[in-house]
Amino acid sequence: MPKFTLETVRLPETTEELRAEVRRFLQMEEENGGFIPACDAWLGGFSPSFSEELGKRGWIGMTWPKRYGGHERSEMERYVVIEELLAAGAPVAAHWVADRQMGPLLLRYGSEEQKERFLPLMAQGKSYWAIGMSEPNAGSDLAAVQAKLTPDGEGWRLSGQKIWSSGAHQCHYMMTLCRNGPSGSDRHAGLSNVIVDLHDPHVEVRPIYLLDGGHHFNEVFFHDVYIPPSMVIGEAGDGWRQVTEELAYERSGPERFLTTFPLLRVLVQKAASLQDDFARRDVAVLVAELASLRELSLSVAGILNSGGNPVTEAALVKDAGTRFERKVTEIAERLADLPPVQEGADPFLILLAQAMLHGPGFTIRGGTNEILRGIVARGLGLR
Amino acid sequence: MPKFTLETVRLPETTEELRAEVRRFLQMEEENGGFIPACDAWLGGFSPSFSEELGKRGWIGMTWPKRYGGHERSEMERYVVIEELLAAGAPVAAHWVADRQMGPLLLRYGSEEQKERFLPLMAQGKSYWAIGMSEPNAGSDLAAVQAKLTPDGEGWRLSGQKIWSSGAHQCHYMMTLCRNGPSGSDRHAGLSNVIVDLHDPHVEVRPIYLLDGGHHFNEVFFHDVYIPPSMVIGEAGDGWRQVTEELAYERSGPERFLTTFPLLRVLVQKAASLQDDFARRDVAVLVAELASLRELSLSVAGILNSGGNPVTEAALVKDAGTRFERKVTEIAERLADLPPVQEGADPFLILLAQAMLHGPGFTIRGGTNEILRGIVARGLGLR
Amino acid sequence: MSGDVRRMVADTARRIFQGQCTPELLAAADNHQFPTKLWSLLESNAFTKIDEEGLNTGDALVLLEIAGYYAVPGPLASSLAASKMMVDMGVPIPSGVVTCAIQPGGAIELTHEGERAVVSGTWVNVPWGRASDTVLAVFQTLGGWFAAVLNSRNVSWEKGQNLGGEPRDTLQASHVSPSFVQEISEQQSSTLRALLALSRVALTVGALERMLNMTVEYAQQRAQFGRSIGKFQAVQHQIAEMAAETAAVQALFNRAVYGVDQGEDMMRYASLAKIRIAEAIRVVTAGAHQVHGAIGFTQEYSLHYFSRRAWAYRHEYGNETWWSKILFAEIGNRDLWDFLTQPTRAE
Amino acid sequence: MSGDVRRMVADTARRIFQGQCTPELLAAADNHQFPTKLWSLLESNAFTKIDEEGLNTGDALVLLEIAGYYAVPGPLASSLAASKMMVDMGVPIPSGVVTCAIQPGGAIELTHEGERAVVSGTWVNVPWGRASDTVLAVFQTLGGWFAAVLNSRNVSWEKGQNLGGEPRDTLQASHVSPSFVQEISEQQSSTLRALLALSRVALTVGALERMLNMTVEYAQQRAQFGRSIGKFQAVQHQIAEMAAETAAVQALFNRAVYGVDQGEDMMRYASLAKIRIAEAIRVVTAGAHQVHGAIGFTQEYSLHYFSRRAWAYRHEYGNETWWSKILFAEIGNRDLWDFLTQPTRAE
Repeated sequence: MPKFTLETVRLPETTEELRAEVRRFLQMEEENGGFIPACDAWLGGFSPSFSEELGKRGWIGMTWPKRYGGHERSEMERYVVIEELLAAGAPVAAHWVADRQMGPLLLRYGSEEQKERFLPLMAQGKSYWAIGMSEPNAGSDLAAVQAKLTPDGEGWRLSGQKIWSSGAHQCHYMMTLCRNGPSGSDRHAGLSNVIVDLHDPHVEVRPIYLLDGGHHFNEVFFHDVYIPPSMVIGEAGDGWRQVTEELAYERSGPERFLTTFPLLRVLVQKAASLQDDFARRDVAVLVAELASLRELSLSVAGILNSGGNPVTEAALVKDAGTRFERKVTEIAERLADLPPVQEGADPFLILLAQAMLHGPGFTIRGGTNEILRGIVARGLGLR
Repeated sequence: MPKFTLETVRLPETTEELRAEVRRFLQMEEENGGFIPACDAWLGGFSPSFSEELGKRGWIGMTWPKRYGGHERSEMERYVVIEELLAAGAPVAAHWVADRQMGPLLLRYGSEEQKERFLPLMAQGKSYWAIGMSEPNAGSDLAAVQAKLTPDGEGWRLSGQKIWSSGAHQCHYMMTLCRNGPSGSDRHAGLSNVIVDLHDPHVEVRPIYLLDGGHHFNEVFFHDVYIPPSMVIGEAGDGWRQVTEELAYERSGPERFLTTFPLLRVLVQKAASLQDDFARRDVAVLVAELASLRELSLSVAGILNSGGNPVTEAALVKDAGTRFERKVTEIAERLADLPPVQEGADPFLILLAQAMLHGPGFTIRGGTNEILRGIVARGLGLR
Repeated sequence: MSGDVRRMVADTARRIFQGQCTPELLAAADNHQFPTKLWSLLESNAFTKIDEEGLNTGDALVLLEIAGYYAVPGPLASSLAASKMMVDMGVPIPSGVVTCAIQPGGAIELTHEGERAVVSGTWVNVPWGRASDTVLAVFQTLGGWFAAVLNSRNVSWEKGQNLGGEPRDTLQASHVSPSFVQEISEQQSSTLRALLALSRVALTVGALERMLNMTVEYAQQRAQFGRSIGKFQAVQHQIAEMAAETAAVQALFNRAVYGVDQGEDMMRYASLAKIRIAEAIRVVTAGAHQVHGAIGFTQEYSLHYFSRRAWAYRHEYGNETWWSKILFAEIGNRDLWDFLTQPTRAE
Repeated sequence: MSGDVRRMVADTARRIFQGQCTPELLAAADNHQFPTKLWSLLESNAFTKIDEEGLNTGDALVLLEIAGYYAVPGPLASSLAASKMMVDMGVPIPSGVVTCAIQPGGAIELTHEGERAVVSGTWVNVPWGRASDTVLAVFQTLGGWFAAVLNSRNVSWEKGQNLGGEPRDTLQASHVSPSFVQEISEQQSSTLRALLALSRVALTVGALERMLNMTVEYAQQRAQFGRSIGKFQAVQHQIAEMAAETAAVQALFNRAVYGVDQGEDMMRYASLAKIRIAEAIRVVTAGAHQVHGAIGFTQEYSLHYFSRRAWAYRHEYGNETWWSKILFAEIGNRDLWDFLTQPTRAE
């Protein structure tokens, strides 16, 4: 029978109060000029003050234990909060990686010391993290990383380079995948994750400007950075397992299909005003696809919540979700009766410009769609 | 600069008179009930009387030498005639293979005796030909054919099986790709093309019914069929080269994008009547794509006309053209306000049903689109 | 009905269909032979009607999904929908084969001759009308919406079929006296239409799942160029896309069933699902046929029972263009995000 | 101009652009620095205007295709189109940088103060307006269509840019006296719009060709998982599709140039090409960026000069939705096949 078992997840009644609370907060913030809704704001909207505000309200590290500053709420409650933030196009980039990946990673693999040291500040929305995985010659092929960890006394020295590190120029720490030993016959052996303090003078961060002039990405160079034992996550050599297990979190979240939601929201209003059945058809197809993606993503969250590791399903959500984000852009382009612009009076044209200029990134970051489809094919028994 | 050089081909003024003549003929035939326009009629519209009528008018074998019953007209004149026939959805299946492939193949590789024997009847629209390439274990991978040619006196004996032979139950002859020797290290060596008389008692033709109940395809079994030397095309062992060179003819013709034209014609009328800008947009996109495909196909015809062998360009036309045929169906489905039906009062719904039911074949026959894209990639230097 | 009972229904249905839906039965049904034996098995399991003792609407949708997986012939969806309406109307569900006719727009006349109501008019695309004993016919007149129970022998049938080869007959009633007729609310007529549309979604979801499975298996077995075609990256990616489309409509369909169980507005889910599934049908049928190559295109191989039905179902009870108007009406003036996250309950 | 002369123009243009359009020049132009030296080279080769001694319209389109291949900065297309209109009007083509403003719908006022004509109004999206010396401004009033030659210093400019980073300024004329103003026919205004649209097609075709070439080269060089990414079937197929889209628009564009040379109706080709190229832009830009991965997404790597311009050009002078209305008007009551095979001549 069906290849994937995706059960409908029921959001408990209690989440609806939470949803209403978040929605009121966001409405107020938007009205007070706290933010302007934007496409792809989880990459581009870096706002420490906004993140701290969320931290105060208990909306970061929601599922983490209270003893580490968390709030011990359910995964479903967290889901509701983040989907509200994303749908609003709110500036959540500063704490995004800490909340989505680094916190859970430390909770699972970190030492007690690491948990106590890092998690509470993360949950307050005050500790910002970057991820160092890609290198110039290790893009889709992460097992080819060459950043090198050499023993030095009780600790290690890190040398090498990372690239495409989102926010490294604004963050405090970077989780860095590096090589502590030879790969041998298993290409995935000999890899470790270490925490690098980005303010260390032996760390050099150089900007990479995006095609729209934005500065989110960086090259990061390690000039023999000292890594004390306390900054290694889990055991040296465990890096690959840690990375792949975390990818399910990274890939199935609602940010993988809500990046262009602020545009879609306006697009629906535009189509409603047009009185054109086939324009409405095009937009209705997007709405229905979004409804299906949300159910898919909720199902995967349900599997994660009950301790499963839905690698295939998560890859499937990200592949379908990111393609959806680009379909929104395409349909919006069809309905645009003036050229999209980055600045101007019409929010529709501005949101469209954001979606167009950021679009190519959607299907590349976090695993290209080619890689993801390969994972799905493997899950289907074809590889 | 550009990877493909596709010059605009100018149709000489003289072709316009010819076009008008063909169009008048078709209009009269249609009005007199000679045919009902149908999608995919070059596969499904087998009408000996229609073919003979075309033969009388000199519209088969148009470019062939007069001494073989041809008319020594230009490739461009032929192009105009066949595009008019296809656009009208006229029943040209009976003589189609003879006119498109077998005549040119015999002219290039056949013996004088073969030319004299077969071409004149073909040009009269009285000699119908099937092609025997695929076998159960040799579909996309034609080099894997196993039908076997064994020496027998001055001639050969043929045993084995072909499949998907279109029209074999109604045709007189079948060009058959078979193995006369081992392949050795070159998988394409040891192949030959022979002409099989389909009325030979040692030939068995079994029907394969299509999903819409239509009978076009067959399995053909050879029970030690005697093949006299006069029925071998060119030299034994030349089969692969003959086949691949002919593919450019088979792949770039207007039948590769006009299969669903009868539907598109009605669709444009429907969209014009709808007064809906976005329905018109969807249909206008089809019209513009068709215009571009016709220019591409004409360019390739121009290259063929001047003696070139545009293998890559032809693959590109067939890939893009067959995908276009399916887009026509998809847009028509969007505009259908009642379920499509195979019989009924509304030509739009009937043509749509034909296009839907025949659709899967468009991107499979004559080389799947996967094979074709591989050929294009090779032409671009990627393989 | 509880989850356990629903699982039992599903298991029983799967067992029956697996045993009954042989290639011979499917081929016979393709020639419009009514599957008599299968139908009595379904009847004896109380699978042909929605009523208070048997299946509820959610169960029926789950049953139909499984029926779609096996290409079960017969007017199962129509029978279920008609019975639901009859129960709502307080009419006893007749024995025999029941089908359902819902007016697509033509004029129906309802007059009274003394105490006797008389109906005249035409209904098109009635599933298996020719094989039915009873028709629930729904229609609109200037006086409002009505539902009438007609004896199939008192009307005339013109044979037709959908692209899936399933009988879709035209009912012509000329001065026919219904055994029962009642005015219904517009809401009731909408709910019936939504249920019929969702039933097509259910059948299609099953068909898509089946095509995906068949395609994966075929790709694993069929070899070309010295390896199974499933090893080619282009084939893998095409199948991955089929899987994504199938999973998406499954998820949305499951949510619809849950919503129906919760008493949420059915038009919402019918429109979302009918719209969403159009693209899934396109991708999955195209992918399945492309990977199968010529064999999948033949009458002998069973793929077409699923692909042709899926093509047909896209258009039955309104295609996605039709339902898009309904979806926009459902959204109304609501903010899109609010609409998506806060389903309203049925009135 | 004969084919030989046209080839000479193309060769010269290619030589100039290859030498001039360095990464530095493109980066500077992205910061809205006018490419002064390049412009004088173009002027000295008579490449900035269409007139009887120099380029004809077909030549200009071929020149623009090459300009698109090199992402040439500056208002070349506007200058060419404006000069064509000026020649038709019998106005001498002024020296200096000429751009072109065509009204998108707002209200323009043309009044007369004594013998002096006075123009007031707003034109948006004027290419490189801030860097121009002269503007040809076309507009409609209740009295009909008009074309006016304005001194750029007599109007005010509000800076803006398109997605390609190219200046698209808003012209505000308040009581400005044109150096020349003339009523033109509606046909003339349509032809100008068609030429501007075709010029965007020309630039885009060049940009698509360039992206295809860059992508093939990158796929051959970049290695992942131990082999060049161009060896992966999924990458090959994506690039094959890019090649097919590029070839299709090239073929249609070439036909348009031929049609212009033959004096055929320009609206026909502008609508067909503007509509067709929208999909090619989507496929080629998406494919180029996908194959390039993150690097193609950076300011440093030159891919974006082509992709961002292509995105912008889809919408300049009407996107495909706008032109679809024109295409249907062009088809009118004609049979589609007749329309496709029998182009009408310009009136």
